[in-house]
Amino acid sequence: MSTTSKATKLSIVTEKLNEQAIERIVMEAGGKGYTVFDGSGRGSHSTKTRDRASVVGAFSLVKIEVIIADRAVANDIVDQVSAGYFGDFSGIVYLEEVEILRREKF
Amino acid sequence: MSTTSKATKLSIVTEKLNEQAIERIVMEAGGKGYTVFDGSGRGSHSTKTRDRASVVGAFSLVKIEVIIADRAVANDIVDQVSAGYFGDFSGIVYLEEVEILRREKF
Amino acid sequence: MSTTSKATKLSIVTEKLNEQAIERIVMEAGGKGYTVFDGSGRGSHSTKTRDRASVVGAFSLVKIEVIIADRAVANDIVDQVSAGYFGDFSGIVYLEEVEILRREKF
Amino acid sequence: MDVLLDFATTFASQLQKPALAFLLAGMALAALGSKLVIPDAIYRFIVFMLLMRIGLGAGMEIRDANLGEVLLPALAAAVVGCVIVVLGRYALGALPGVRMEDAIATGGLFGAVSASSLAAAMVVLQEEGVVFEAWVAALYPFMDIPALILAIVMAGLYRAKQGGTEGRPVRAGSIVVQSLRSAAVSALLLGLALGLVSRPEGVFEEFYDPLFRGLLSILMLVLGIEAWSRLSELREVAHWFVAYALVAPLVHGLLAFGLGYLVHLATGFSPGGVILLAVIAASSSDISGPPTLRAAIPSANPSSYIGSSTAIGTPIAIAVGIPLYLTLGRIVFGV
Amino acid sequence: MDVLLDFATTFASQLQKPALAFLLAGMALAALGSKLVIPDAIYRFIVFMLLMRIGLGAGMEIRDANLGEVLLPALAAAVVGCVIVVLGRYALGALPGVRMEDAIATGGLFGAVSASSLAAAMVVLQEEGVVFEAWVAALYPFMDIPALILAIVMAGLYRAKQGGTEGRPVRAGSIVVQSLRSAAVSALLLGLALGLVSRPEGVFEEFYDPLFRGLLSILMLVLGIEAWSRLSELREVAHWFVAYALVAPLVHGLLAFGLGYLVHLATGFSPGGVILLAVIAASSSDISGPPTLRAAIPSANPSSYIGSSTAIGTPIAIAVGIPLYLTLGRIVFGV
Amino acid sequence: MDVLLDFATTFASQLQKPALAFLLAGMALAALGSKLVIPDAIYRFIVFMLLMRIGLGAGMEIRDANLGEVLLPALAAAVVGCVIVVLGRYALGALPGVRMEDAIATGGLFGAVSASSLAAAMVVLQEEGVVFEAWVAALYPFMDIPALILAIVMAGLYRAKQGGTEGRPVRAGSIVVQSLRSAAVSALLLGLALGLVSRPEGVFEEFYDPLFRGLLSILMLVLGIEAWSRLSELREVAHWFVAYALVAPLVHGLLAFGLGYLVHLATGFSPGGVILLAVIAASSSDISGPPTLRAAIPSANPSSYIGSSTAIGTPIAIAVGIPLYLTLGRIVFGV
Ligand SMILES: Nc1ncnc2c1ncn2[C@@H]1O[C@H](COP(=O)(O)O)[C@@H](O)[C@H]1O
Ligand SMILES: Nc1ncnc2c1ncn2[C@@H]1O[C@H](COP(=O)(O)O)[C@@H](O)[C@H]1O
Ligand SMILES: Nc1ncnc2c1ncn2[C@@H]1O[C@H](COP(=O)(O)O)[C@@H](O)[C@H]1O
Ligand code: NA
Ligand code: NA
Ligand code: NA
Repeated sequence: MSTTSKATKLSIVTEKLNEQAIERIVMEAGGKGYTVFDGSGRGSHSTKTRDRASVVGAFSLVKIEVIIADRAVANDIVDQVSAGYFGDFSGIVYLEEVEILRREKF
Repeated sequence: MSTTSKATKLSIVTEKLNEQAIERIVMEAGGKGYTVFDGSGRGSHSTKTRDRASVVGAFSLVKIEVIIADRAVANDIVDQVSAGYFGDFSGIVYLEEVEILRREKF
Repeated sequence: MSTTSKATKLSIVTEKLNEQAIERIVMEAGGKGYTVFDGSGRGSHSTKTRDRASVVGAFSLVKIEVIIADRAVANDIVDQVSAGYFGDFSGIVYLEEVEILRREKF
Repeated sequence: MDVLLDFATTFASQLQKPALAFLLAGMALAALGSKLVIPDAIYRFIVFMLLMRIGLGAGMEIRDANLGEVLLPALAAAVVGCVIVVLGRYALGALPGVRMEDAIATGGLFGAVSASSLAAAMVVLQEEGVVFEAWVAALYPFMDIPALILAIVMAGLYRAKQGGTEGRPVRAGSIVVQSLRSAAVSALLLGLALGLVSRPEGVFEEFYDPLFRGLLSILMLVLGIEAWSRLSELREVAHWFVAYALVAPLVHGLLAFGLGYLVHLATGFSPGGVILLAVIAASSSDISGPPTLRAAIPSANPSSYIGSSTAIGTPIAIAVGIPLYLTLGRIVFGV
Repeated sequence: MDVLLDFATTFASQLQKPALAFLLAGMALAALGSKLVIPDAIYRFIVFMLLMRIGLGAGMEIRDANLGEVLLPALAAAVVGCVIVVLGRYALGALPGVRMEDAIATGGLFGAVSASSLAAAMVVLQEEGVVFEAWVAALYPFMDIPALILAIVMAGLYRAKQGGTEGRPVRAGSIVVQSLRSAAVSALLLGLALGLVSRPEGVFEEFYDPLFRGLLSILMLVLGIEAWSRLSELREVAHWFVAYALVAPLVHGLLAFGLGYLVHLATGFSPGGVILLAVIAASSSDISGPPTLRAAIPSANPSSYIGSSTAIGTPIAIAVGIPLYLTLGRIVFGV
Repeated sequence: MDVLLDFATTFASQLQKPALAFLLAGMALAALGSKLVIPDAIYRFIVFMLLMRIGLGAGMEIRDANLGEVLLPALAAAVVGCVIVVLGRYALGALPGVRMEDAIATGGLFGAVSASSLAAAMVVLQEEGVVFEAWVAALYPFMDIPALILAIVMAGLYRAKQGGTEGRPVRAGSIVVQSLRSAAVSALLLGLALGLVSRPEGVFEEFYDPLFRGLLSILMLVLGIEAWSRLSELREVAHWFVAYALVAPLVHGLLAFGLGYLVHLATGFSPGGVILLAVIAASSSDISGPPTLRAAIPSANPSSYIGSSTAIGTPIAIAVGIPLYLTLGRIVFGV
């Protein structure tokens, strides 16, 4: 296998409402891409549903995953997202270490 | 960036049928939240579908992710879920180390 | 808790079009199972949508997660998938270390 | 011989009718590897629409029905449901290579009821001009729930006898509640209640009823696709499940037809009602049954009972059962 | 007293009508723990279909309408929307234990408009034979948008006064644009535009219109289910929100009825139009409003305003409001 | 000049018709940034319903058709499909800055067929009272499949000549099978088969047919939204794709019209049939084509062919092509 290198995977669980704004932050901070999944969940705010008819659809959750080779960029995104989208909104952010190929892509 | 600390991410892939029961276990064991995703898959039991009309919808899969600061709580959840929901049902559980901010939330 | 052991989680983000072919690679290379999620995203190729009516549905993304006890098998899958499905298609692959129970299942 | 000939004629003419034709077409599609897929949201909505239509129709008619009339048919439905489970446990369960829990769960599923088979039979009878009491649809839960409960109780007793540690006590009440809350039964009861206490004639006639046959044709397609796709699951289980799934729907239907006939003699239960009773007996549950059984008898292998029911039982109940009971009805009642 | 008696009669007869009966049935379903779920894709499609039907109908009629006639009702709608927000801020916001941001956001949501309440009222009026100008539906955004803007502006001013650092300036233009782009308002305007400039009579009469009442019945079911499911959210907020949500729809509707009556005297605005104006005033936004407010007043707790509106406000506006304004219309105009 | 004038009149009158008006409205919605979204499940269901309706209609009529009549039009369809691909390779592929694989794939997509354009044209002809053989819909796969195969073969030959190592051999059989199994073609064939061998008149007349025009209007809206949303993809590819996408549908349609006219002279192929042949030639595949090409010519950039087709080709084929061929039909055949 071609050699792998370490990178950081940033996962942001947030209200769908904030999806586009956070994606913009990711790209402007230097992220090279992201992947998004629909989800639902429970935390300190109220329970969020998925799938079932929800009169207020925009409140369901998404998880945005961003893999970033440069840890400083990851930190920057975490800071911006935390400042803008976690005071009043539901959401969490966490980081993991991953191994990637084709480092230039991330 | 505000300092991060280590925590455990627990991922439970299980039949949708068991979703609520496992969520209850998580919260009662001391979890502070969870996030759920719809999925499909294949393992030692039969293949599970997603999206396509399935006469037996309740058998599709979900992945429940729980981030927990206290490893003992994570172990407790793993034990309870393994005992109750993996003998006869499809499912897997695995743990990962993650970095979190705002430790008090997890 | 019963003792855990280390394993590798392989995540492949790819066009839905390639889902079945990659699943076949996984199973033939010795994977014991996989879990699949629908998603959308952005990378060096064009943006992929989920959920909204898309005239060209087969281009939305999936993430295939495979947990493998034997690192050599994981490497083999990475090689085959990279060779066959990342030249012309959108997609990324990355690896993480996870802790599993019931090692014989993976 | 005449019966066979009559059946052959009825079967051939039903083959041309949308219900059966779409079912077979769905199987053919799946067999040929088509990628055509009816989205899950659409499938669930169609089931809702059909059950609402059936429930509303029944509810509006029950308003004027003599509740006394309903008692005996309801009792017959419950008896049939339970007998089917007992048959499953002692006949299927006695066969070599068949695990007892699997046999009981399969009996439970075949004792329970499929809304789509019921809907298909109602359309066929309407087209053939065979009348029936609209409240017959309300017999559904009277067969469905006792069958599921009995199967779960039997499985519990069996486990207890085996000295299983697993033995959580069966709470019949909680199973009744769970069944009533299932999407299928609650859509039917919702329709019933609305038909009974409100005046839904307008929406019934301009919306639920006219869409009924068309939506049913799509549901039949889905059932056909599912049936074929699940055939492969049966490879993993004992061959006896295939034999059971081929024969049981017909036996169950005949049993119900016989009992229905007695009720007909006793209370004037309509010929169409007898035929429908046979069809719901022949059918096996595809929506509410499987998750209930899965949760309550986790040691049973779902491939055994869902494979038997979805891949073979339902197509047989619809494709062979409906023409068969219709033929019998013609012979017995001269309808 | 006569009013009360008339109202009781009207209410009892509406109870039987699908709109109200399905709403209550949805609440009952959720209360009983049914697992029946209308898939989200179906729900969104139904809302689209209803708004297209309303928009097309309005658009086709506006072609021949005198635009002058529309001005005064539109102005009345805007005034009512704004007054509701002011009431929310100064009445609800003055109550003990109520956070000011929550009060303003709730006022904004109740000032804004719910498409489903409008659709339900249109069906009721049609069934009762009360005529109204089809363009009344076009009043929707004239009430909706000013209410949302005013709420957001007021919240901004309040934060500024509190010395909040957060204070991003409110751009009214961007809120108008955002509202117009929301799924609900743009479906309505799409229908309006198509009704105005193209000839959709064919599809209107054979597709959008005949499906209207049936789809509405399902939407009412969804609203009922949602209402009950969200009741629990209200436990987390001050009790005054419950009181507000019970009373406000009726007060707002009466206010609008009064203003509508003046417009009637001035321009001959139809009795049916006055009733509809009251209904949209009584209703609170369930589609476009919540995300707009969430994004623009993030410090307000969504459980307060969505709970008040979805769990109580909307059911009250439909179940009590519609029969009430209909009764009033009968008394005042003799319709 | 008269042609131009006639076309202008036809175009203006079509603009008012739902098909075209909804298409343009969809583009406008997307251009204005509306958040209105038709859920994917609904979109896929609508496509299924339209293709079933078309297939059933064709199947029921083919029962009584002389199969000999169908041969020549089918041959013409196949010839047109192949010529379009050859044109794409040698004309588009010869332009500066255009990668050969992209040109071939684009030619393949434009040679293949769009169900929605076909449905729109059928509705327009019906409204205009222009008759056509219902089996014309069955020409779809005769144009679609040869075009896709030829494109894939040509791309393979080109790669081989370039000494590409990638060169997996093209298996025409597997592409035919894959095309027939695609959701679009198999829904059409399913309808055809059911129309041919069963008696679906009942569901056809009460379900599939009456919903046809309404569902088509929504599909047109989706196509319009998609077209606008994908315009941006074209920015990433050579400008020549834009020029091609603007001109090619018209050229392809005229070519098919000419060939159809010869068939008309030879076999009495109806004027409506000639017009429909022109429309399916002008259209480019939006469902089955893209994934087939993506899998078989992975080195082609999907933005080039999907952008050309979805963003420009389809709107042009519907908005300009249909009125154009209708006008021609009027002039040539006096219909
Ligand atoms: N401990 C946790 N583990 C996993 N997901 C969580 C956790 N806490 C919160 N979440 C997710 O983040 C969302 C918002 O959390 P909160 O802001 O705490 O309401 C929840 O709905 C969950 O989906
Ligand atoms: N090795 C694996 N890697 C990823 N997911 C797995 C694996 N094994 C099982 N799964 C998931 O867990 C579900 C249940 O597994 P099983 O109980 O083995 O049938 C499967 O359908 C997969 O979604
Ligand atoms: N840096 C990244 N982080 C997370 N996901 C990514 C990243 N880069 C690409 N992806 C995902 O992989 C898909 C294909 O990437 P690409 O081949 O670069 O277009 C994208 O649509 C994303 O879903
Ligand atoms: Na049964
Ligand atoms: Na209002
Ligand atoms: Na073409």
